[in-house]
Amino acid sequence: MDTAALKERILGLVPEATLVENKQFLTFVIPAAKMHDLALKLKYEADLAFDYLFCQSGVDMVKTLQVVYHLESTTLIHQLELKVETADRENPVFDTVCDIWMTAEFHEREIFDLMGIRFNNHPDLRRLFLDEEWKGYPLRKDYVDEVNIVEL
Amino acid sequence: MNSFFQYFADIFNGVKSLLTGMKVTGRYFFSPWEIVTQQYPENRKTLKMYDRFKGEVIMPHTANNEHRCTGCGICETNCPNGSIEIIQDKIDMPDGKKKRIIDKHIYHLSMCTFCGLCIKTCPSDALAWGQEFEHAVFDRTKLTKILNKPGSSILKDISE
Amino acid sequence: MAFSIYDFTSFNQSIDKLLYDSLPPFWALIIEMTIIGVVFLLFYAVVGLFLVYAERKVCAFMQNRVGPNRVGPYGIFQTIADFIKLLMKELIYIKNADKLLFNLAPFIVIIASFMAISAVPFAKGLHAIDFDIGILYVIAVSSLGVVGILLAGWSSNNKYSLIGAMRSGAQIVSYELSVGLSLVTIIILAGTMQFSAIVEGQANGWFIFKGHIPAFIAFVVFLIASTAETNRGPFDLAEAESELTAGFHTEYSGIKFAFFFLAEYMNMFLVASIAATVFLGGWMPFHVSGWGGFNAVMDFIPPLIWYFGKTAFIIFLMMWFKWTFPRLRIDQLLTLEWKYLLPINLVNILVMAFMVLMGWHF
Amino acid sequence: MKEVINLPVKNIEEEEYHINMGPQHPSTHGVLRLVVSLQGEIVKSLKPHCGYIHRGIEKMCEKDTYPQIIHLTDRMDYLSAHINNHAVCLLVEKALEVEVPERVKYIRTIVDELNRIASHQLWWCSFGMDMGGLTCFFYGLRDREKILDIFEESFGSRLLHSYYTPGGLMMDIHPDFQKNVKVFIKYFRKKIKDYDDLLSGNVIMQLRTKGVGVISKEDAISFGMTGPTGRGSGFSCDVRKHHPYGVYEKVQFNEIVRTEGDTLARYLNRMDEMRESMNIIEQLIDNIPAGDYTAKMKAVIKLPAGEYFQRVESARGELGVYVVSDGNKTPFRMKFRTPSFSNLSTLDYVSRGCKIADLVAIGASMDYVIPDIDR
Repeated sequence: MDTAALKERILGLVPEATLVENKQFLTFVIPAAKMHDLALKLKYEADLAFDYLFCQSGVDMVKTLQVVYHLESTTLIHQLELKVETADRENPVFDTVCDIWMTAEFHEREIFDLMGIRFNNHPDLRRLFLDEEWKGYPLRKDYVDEVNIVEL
Repeated sequence: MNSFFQYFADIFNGVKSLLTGMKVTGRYFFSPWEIVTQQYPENRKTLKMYDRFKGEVIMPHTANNEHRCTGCGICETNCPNGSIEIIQDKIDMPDGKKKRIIDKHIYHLSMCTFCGLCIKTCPSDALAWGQEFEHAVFDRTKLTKILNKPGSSILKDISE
Repeated sequence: MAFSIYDFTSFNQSIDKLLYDSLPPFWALIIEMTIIGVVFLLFYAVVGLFLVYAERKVCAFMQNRVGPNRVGPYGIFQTIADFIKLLMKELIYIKNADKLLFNLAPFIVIIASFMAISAVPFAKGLHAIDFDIGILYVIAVSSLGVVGILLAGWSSNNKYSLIGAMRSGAQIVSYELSVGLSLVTIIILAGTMQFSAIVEGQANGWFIFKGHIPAFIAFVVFLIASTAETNRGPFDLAEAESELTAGFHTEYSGIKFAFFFLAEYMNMFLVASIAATVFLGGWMPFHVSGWGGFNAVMDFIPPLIWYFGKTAFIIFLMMWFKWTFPRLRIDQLLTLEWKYLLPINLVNILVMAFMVLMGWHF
Repeated sequence: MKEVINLPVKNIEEEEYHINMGPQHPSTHGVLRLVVSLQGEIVKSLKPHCGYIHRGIEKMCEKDTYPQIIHLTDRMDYLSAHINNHAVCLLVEKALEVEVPERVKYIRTIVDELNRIASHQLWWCSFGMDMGGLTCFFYGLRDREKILDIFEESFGSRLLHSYYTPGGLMMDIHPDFQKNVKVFIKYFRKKIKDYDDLLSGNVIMQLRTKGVGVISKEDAISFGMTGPTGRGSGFSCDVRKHHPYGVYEKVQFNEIVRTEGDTLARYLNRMDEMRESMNIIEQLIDNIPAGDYTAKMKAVIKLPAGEYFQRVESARGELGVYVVSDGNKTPFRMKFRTPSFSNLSTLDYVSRGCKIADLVAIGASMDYVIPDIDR
C-alpha cells in the first residue's frame, strides 16, 4: 500500500490520529486508549498486515513521554511509525502490545526500566538491565545522576 | 525392511562423516608447518607493528625538540571521554602581544578508546599514532603521559 | 623362542624366592606387596604426567598450535609444574557439602583405576597378579569408579555437579554392557579369561587378525564404549564444560581435583592397555606366519616397547576422537548404546561363537 | 490512562529445579545470566537476566557529538563494529542529505562484508566449542586472524576500529588492502571446506541440531528475529536486499533463506552467508573507483530537528538506529534496536522442552553478543 492510501486507511481506523511531519516514515500520534485496538487491526487486517515491529522506543520529550512504534509489513513491504504520548510523568501507563508482537515484551521491559513507562497487561514487567532497587529512570531528561558517571 | 536398510545406511554415513572430520584434524596433526601461533616475547626483536597501528597517541618531535602543537584545545573538545587535557600558557611576544602556547599536553592512556578523533581533527597535525603496544604497568599513574617533551617548543612554520 | 631373553618370570621368581628364604612368609608377602605398591605408584605418576603432556601436545598440534613450550625444553616439565601447583593449592571446603563423601569420592575414583591396572600384563611375567578371571576382574573393578563420580556429584551440593553425576551414572551403566560384551567376543575366541593366556594365544597372530570381521567389530565397539566409559572425547557429558561448567568435579580444588584429573588419564591408559592386550596382542610382537626372518626381527624388539607402543596408539586414537568430535547429547548417547552398539555386539557374539565352532578363524 | 495492576508474576515455581547459567558460564558468551528451571535434563522455562554490562550507551550518546558516537557504537556489537559504525554514518548522511563519494560506498561495503565474515568465523568457533568440539575454536580464530590482520594494516586496530566517520572514512585504505583481501578470499575458500568437513557434515552435529529449537516463520517475525537467525525460519529480512545501502544494489548476491527454522538451518545460513559475503567482496574488490575518501563535512555536525531511522544488516541481524534530534550537535534521544536483543527474547520460547545441551546449542546458533543486548 502506498503512503497516501495507508494514511487514509489509518485515519479511517482512528480518526483522532494526528499526522506528524516525517520524511522517512508515515507517522501518526495515536491516542493511548486506541493504540491496542489499532495494533490488533494493523496486524490482522489483510490489507495492512503489519506483522513486524522492528523497533519500539521510549522517548522523553520533556513535556510528554512517548512510546514510538516502528512497524513493517513483511508481505506488503510498507512501513509505519506510530506514537503514543502522555503528559503524566509521575505514572505514565500505556497498553502493552506484546500480545500482538511478541518482541514487544522485552522492548517494553527496557522502556519501563530506562524510561519508567508502565504497560498494562504486560506479563512480566520488571526491570531488565538495572537492579530492582534502582531509583529513578536513567533515560529521562530529569534524571539526576549523582555520581555523574556519563560525564566522568 | 526399508528401515532395516536405513539403520545400516545411518551407521555407514555416520562413520563416514566422523572419518571425514578425523581426516581434517589428522592432516593438521601431521603438518606442523601449518602452526600459526607466534612466540611472543621471543619474537619481540622481529615483531613489527603495522604503520597505522593505533598503539597510543604521541606527539612527534623534531631533532631540535620542536613539535607542531599550538595548544588550541580542539583535540580536548573532540575527545569523547576526556582523555586529553590541555594546559595552556601565555608568553609575551617581542611585539608586545601575548601568545598562547602549550604548557602541558596531558594524555590519559587509561581512558583512551583509540577512536582517533584527536588526530583527525588536529588542525596542525601535531598528534600521531605511536606503535608502542606494551602498556602494562604496575602503577596506574604511569598511564598519564605528558606528550610534549620538557623544554620543547613549537615549530617555527606552525606558529606563524 | 627368541624373546625368552625378555622373559621377566625368572627374575620375578628369584626375588620371590630370595624374600621367602630370608624372611617369614607373612613379612615376605608384606614386603612384596609394598614393592609392587611403590612400583605402581611411581608408574602411575609417570604415566599420568606423561599422558597429560601428550594430550596437550596432541591437541595443540591438531589445532595448529605449539602447545606447552615454556617449562623445560618443549615444555616437558609443564605437567610437573602443574602438578606441584595443584599440590600446593588450597583445598576449598564447601559449606553444605557432605564432608565424608566429598573427601572420599576422589579416592574411590583413583583406587578403582589403581586396582584395575594391577591385572594388566606389561610383558611376559611382568604383571602384579595373573588372575584366572582377569578380564572379569578388570570389568568389575573399573566400573567401581562411577561410584566415586556419583558420590562426588551428590556430595558437592552443587546442581551442575549433580546433573553431571547423574549423566555419568546413566552413561557408565549402559556402556559397561558394551565393554563387557565386546570383551566376551574375544573370550570366546581365546577360550580363556586369563590375561597371560590371552596374550600367549596371540603368539601366531593378534586376535584382531585371527578373528577378522567379528573381532574388528568388537574392537571398534570396545573403542567407542571404553571412550565413553572413561568420560572422554565426544562422550564427556559428565564434565561437559560448555553446559555444566565442569560437571561432577566443579567444586573440587587442589589435589582432589588432581585425583579426578589423574584418574581420567589412568582410566584412559587402562582401557587402552586392555584393548592392546586383548585385541592387539599385548606385549606380543607382530608376527606373520611363514615369514621367519621378519618374525625374528620383530622378536628382538622388547615386549615393553610393543606393549607401550600399542597402548600409545590406542590412546592417540582416543585423543584424536576427543579433539575432533562435538559432544553428544544424553539421549543420543543412550540411543547410540542401546540402539546401535548393543544389538551389533550381541549379533557379533553369535557370529563369533559360530565362527569358533566352525573353525573359520585363522 | 489508568493503570491496571497485575499481581506479581511468581518468579520460578518452588518445586522446580532451577540452575543459574551465568553470569560466568562458558556457553553464555559473556555475562548473561539465564535462570533455567529444569525437570531432570529438560528445560521447563527460562528467564534471561541482562544488564551485567549495561553501560548506558544510549544515555552517553545524548552528550556526545555525532562523530563521537561512532566509537561508542563499536562497543555495542564488538564483533561487527564496522557495521554498527555504518548505521550511524548512514543516518547522519541521510539527515544532512550528504552524498558520499562512490569510493567510500565501495570501501564501506567491502569492509562490512569482511567484518561479517570475521564475525561469522568467531560465531563458528564458539558454536563448535559449545557443541564440545574445541578444535573448531582454533580453526575459526586462525582464519579470523587473517581478516584482523587486514583490518589492522588498514585501520590500525583489530576489533574496535572507529573507521567510518559521518561523510566518509577516517583515512584511505592501505595500498595493499585489495591485494591482501584477494589473498584472504583465496585462502578462506580453501579453509571453509575444513569447516564443513569438521563440523557441518558431522553426524553428531547433525543429530544435535536437526529439529532442535524450531521456531515458525510467524513467531520469528513476531519476535523480530532477524539476520541469519530469522532467515533460518524463512523470514526474508535481509536489509541489504530490502532497503539497500552502500553499493548492495549494484552487486549480485542471494539472500539466504531456509525454512526449517531449527538450529541446523541457522547454522547453515551463517555458513552460506560467509560464502555469499566472499562473492560480494570478489565483485567489488577490483572495481573500487578512485576518488576522495570523505565527503566535505562541516566541522560541527548538527542534525536538523526531526527524527531519523536507519536500518543496516549487521552480522547478527537488523540493526536499527533511531535518533530524535532537536537541532543541536548532540542527539536528543538515540535508540539502538539491536539484533541480539530481539533474538534473545525468543530464547525462552524456543528452548522450552529442550534439553540443557540443546539450550546451549540454540544459544550458540542465535549468536548473541552480550554487549549488543545490554548496550
